[in-house]
Amino acid sequence: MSRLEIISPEGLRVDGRRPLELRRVNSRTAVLSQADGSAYIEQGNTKCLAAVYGPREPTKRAALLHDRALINVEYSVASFSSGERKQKLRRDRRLMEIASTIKRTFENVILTTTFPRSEIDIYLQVLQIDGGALHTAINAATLALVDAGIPMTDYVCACSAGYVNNQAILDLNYLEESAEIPTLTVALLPKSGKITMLGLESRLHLDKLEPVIQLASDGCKQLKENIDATIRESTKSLAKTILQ
Amino acid sequence: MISVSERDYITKGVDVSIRADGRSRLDFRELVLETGMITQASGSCRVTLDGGTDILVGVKVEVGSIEPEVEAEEADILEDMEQMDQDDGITMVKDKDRGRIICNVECSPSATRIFEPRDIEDMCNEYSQFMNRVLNGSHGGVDLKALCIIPGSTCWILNIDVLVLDYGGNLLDAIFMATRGALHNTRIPRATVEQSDGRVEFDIADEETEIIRGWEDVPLCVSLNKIGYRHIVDAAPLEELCSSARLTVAVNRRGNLCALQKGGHGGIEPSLLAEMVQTAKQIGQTLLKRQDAALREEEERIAAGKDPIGFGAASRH
Amino acid sequence: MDDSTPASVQNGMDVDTPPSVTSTPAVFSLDSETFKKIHPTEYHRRFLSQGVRPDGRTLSRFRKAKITVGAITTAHGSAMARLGETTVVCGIKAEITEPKTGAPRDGFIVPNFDLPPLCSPQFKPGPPSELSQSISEYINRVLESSKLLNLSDLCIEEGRAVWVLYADIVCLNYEGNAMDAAMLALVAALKHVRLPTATFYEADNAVRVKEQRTIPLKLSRTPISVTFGVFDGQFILADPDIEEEPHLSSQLTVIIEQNGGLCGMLKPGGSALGQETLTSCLEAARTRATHILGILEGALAER
Amino acid sequence: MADRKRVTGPEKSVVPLLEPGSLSAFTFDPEKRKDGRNIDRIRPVFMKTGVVRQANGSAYLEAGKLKVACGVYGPRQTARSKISSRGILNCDFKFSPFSGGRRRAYIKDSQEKEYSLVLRQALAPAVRLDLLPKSTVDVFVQVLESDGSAACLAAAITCAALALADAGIEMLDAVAACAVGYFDSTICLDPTDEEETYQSGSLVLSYMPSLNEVTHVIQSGEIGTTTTIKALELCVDACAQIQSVMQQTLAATIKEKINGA
Amino acid sequence: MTQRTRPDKRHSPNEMRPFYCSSALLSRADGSVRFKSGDSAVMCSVFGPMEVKLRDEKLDKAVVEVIFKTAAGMTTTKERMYERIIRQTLEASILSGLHPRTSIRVTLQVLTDDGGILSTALNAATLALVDAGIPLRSLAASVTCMIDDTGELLLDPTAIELERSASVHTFAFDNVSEGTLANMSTGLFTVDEYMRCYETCRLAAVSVQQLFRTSSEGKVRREYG
Repeated sequence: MSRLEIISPEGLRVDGRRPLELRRVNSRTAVLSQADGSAYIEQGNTKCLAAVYGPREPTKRAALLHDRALINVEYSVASFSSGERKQKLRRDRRLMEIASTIKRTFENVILTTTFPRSEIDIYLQVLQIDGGALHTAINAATLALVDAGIPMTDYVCACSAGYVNNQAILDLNYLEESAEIPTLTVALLPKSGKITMLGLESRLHLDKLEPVIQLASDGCKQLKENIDATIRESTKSLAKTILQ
Repeated sequence: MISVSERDYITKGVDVSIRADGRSRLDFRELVLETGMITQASGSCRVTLDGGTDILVGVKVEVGSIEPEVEAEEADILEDMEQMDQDDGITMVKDKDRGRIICNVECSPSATRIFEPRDIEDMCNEYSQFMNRVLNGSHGGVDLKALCIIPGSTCWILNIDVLVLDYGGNLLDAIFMATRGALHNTRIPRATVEQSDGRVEFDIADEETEIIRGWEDVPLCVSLNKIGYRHIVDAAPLEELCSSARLTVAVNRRGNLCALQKGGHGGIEPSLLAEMVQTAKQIGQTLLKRQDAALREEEERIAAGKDPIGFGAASRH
Repeated sequence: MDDSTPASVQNGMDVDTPPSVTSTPAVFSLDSETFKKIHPTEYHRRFLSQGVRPDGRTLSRFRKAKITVGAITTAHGSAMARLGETTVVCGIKAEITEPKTGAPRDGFIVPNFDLPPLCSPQFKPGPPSELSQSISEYINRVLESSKLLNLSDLCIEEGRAVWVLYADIVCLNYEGNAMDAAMLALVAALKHVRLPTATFYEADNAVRVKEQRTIPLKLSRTPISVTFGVFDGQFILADPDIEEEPHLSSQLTVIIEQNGGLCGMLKPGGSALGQETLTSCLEAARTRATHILGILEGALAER
Repeated sequence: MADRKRVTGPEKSVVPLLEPGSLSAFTFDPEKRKDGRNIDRIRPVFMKTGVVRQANGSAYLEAGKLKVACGVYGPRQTARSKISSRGILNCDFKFSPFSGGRRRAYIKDSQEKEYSLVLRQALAPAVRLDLLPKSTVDVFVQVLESDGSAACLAAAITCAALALADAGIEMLDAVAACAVGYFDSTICLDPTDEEETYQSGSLVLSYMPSLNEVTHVIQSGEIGTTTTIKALELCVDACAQIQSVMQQTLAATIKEKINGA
Repeated sequence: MTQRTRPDKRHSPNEMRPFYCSSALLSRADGSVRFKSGDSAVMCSVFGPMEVKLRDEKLDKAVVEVIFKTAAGMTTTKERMYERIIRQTLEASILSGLHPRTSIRVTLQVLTDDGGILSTALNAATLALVDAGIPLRSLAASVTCMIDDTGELLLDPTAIELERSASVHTFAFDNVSEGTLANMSTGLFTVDEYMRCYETCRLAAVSVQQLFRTSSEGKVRREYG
């Protein structure tokens, strides 16, 4: 796909969005019966399921930390999630890298010192990928953590942005990602505006970095509204069941 | 782990046909079935049982070599299929004019924290093997011959990936239900074979698609759990813990058994075994009817262009 | 049992107490089973100093060897070898493969020795132990360097198709001296191999074979492995068994053929041996090899 | 990927095709089985205990060409991480590389993994694991020659039960297992490899004859319920026969031990 | 016997390749040595006596672990066999009873292989143990020789020479009893040929022992001045 088609002369992207527009977000919490907290999120066609267990006794005693809770993140991708079927490897390095990125993102946000000698497990299952799997997974994890009642300093909201044709674009889909557009993923603490994670795996001119980060952060703030709404909704319905 | 009193409570309940969730011994739970929510897959289906079991099946079709494990260009050299087959007790692909089905059951970590990792591996392997055996046999339903593109070399391979998202008991029945649903939903691109100067070539038209022939004949599974001296269908997690033996029976539309497998750590008397087989067959027939009706509804929904409810089911409340 | 245990050994053993306790007046004695458990090395040392081994053999006595060929019909050649209670089965399967470009006429022979967890509690499931890997590798080297088989005999069509012989040696009952048993089973199985007539068809690039298996392999020689254990650096034990193995200070394996020619020597470390010992072991190995060859011939003639 | 822990041969090798016409014509005729058996007959079985001296219990079983060896180790201490109030029964099923038509790799394939599992499921109901807290019993089965995969699985179960008995592990009853093949409407006991290629389905039943309880059953193929039930009955009878051989073997072993002492 | 030049310009079939060693190369290891014999070179490091894994612990002596790595880094059955031979040879030399419940780890990394790698590795391991100050009963010096297709004995053959070998013999001798610690011979040979190789290698081992001596004397001088 040539770069010209990424944004049409009318200023529309391949999927009909405007450059600064997020994809449709659809999320809900408490989708799984066994987990302490769980969430499902769809950002466009990227779908992710998150489950949180804990705080609980660590499965591996050796990993136990005396002053805080241990965060354990597992990230897996369904074999039918993308165009090509991939045979799942037992220890896929790429998946492990993503898991450790997510782990480090949340370690600073979760009040881990509240639960010394315990473990919090975050399991992420990506069901379908259409670009932005990482930030979708982070958003799903935030929802599931809130659902599990794990104390956090703030939400973690993540979003991606890229730069093409002298224009920053928000929330890239698969076609855009694979067109070699520099893509930057940002995880933001919306209240303080602090960035907890920033990932860029291709070349981007330094001058353009600032506007792209700015755009991604704006996306995160929009997503925060969305996530917040979902949580308020589910809390309301939870409150209702308790009051009954 | 289950306490003695809990076990006693459930066992006594089963004895008088009253179960913890209000069902009687041979009642199946409410189930929600949806198809086609994974657009990247050739076919998909999700089945949720009332108590939590949540299965997502994605089917991906790909063009591959008829002979397993051997690369296409080497395939026709020096190979003896008969030799390969006699190792397997199951009647595998005997001839070179059939496609293949590869099943793989995987547990999403979210569903399985209650089991030991090794048990999960064993369980997934057992279920994968069971599915492979049932679906690749002559009795599996799917018309494997229709999956052949060029006899002797190329065929469609159906990769059936089962993802267990949540565990609420009775996984195997739900897996088969979802698999049958996903196969109903699967569309294969039409492949046209051309002969040009001695070489056989084929062309795949992505726009024109075909359904999987014979999906209706795919069997469903009914697992019966023996608790005390009685047996129940569609066990919940606690009931599975109380069960001394499990019998899984695969039944197809014609009322024939397609597979029989026992699990669990207890024994069953032969007379009870025969009775359980009969019960399972009847329940299987009812389930098949229920599913066919649900699949028809899904077909109508898709035809009407409505979005699947998906995990966004919260909006229903 | 061909060797009966001497009465003196069966009656158990009165044992002097360790030095620190001897000063006490009470006479302390242990029955032989307990003594064996507490001081296993000393237990063996006392036997050996009397010129007899715990199982009743003299130091230079080998265990009884037994060979059966052709028990496994699914293999192209098979043999079971027993040394005392050590039981090893070798099955050889022939398959077709493409030869290496450097040697278009040469087939392959792939020996592997497996010590499954079935045969002894000292082997765990999972990847093969260092012992079985070392034995596999050494057998492979001996096969290669002694040119036991002319690999070009395995050619079906030059540059296109050759036989590959998979020789899998499985130990069923491990009672010590795996190397000798493995070599014996392998050689017997190789002698028993019958390959079918194979023809290469250019048209479909395939090899077809007749159902009858008639062609034997031509072995240039019959190497026999003979292993000695060294105890305390002084006692040389022929054919050490499982009880003795852990207490040996060294082992020496001689691979020898009928005319006294050598195909290999292996002493994988351990205590130092003098030249005279080497010479006497070579001599003993030669006698043993002649004896084993007789048994092998007998077993093959029975078929 | 090549297995670096073993001597490796060429990357790929195949079993040759047979010359057309050289294969003696074989069609399955239930009235005329190649080995002269009736359809309701199992192959004559030979069993022996105490074949592996280092094992706590062991057995060897031969039926026709089928040869299976089994060693039982334990009860021995369970690894600390897996300790439980019930004993653990580990089963490990392995085909020897030369046991079948094609050479098998050493690393367990999915069929061997499945059979290992079936073995455990078939034996566990008989073994008094409640009497063995914090202990593990390991059962290792090695197939030397296979002739009919269903029959092979059944033989493995029987052989393992015999080895468990030889090891003195307390059991409710000796498990005997037996296989049948379905040939359309005909049910044929203990099918061989050659016969198996013509069958439309198979069933393996593990049964405790004295207790009259089925410990495991596995069936494949599309079979009507009545046929299945008929096959079950047939198997139950055959298992009783097999068990009597097991009992004779065990009795002989004990006699030998008493006489030897 | 014809006097002809060997491929690497040595004049006599009884001539060893020049060998030398440099020690204390690695800062983290307790002992390390690079041993070079012609174009075969092995780097050896020794750690220990150090903490041992509970599973491997021996109550009455130190556990010796040997890791043998080829230049390509792969561990096949060949390396496992070498590990076993080297380990059992070193076990006979090390006074392991002095350090019960510990482990001594010897890691051998082949840098270049031009024949006789097992000998090179054994010599490197012995020197590295000396460098690490592990108490030894004796020093194991190893030499390889071969008999070529014409029946001529060649000491310390190179990879090119090995291609026309009828048999190859590797010996390790200790300097106290002068007995054989390890031996691996393959190929076809007679008892006489074997004894000839034995004798030749035993004599050659003396020069290796000489190097051990110079090297340890150098170490003593360096450390105790």
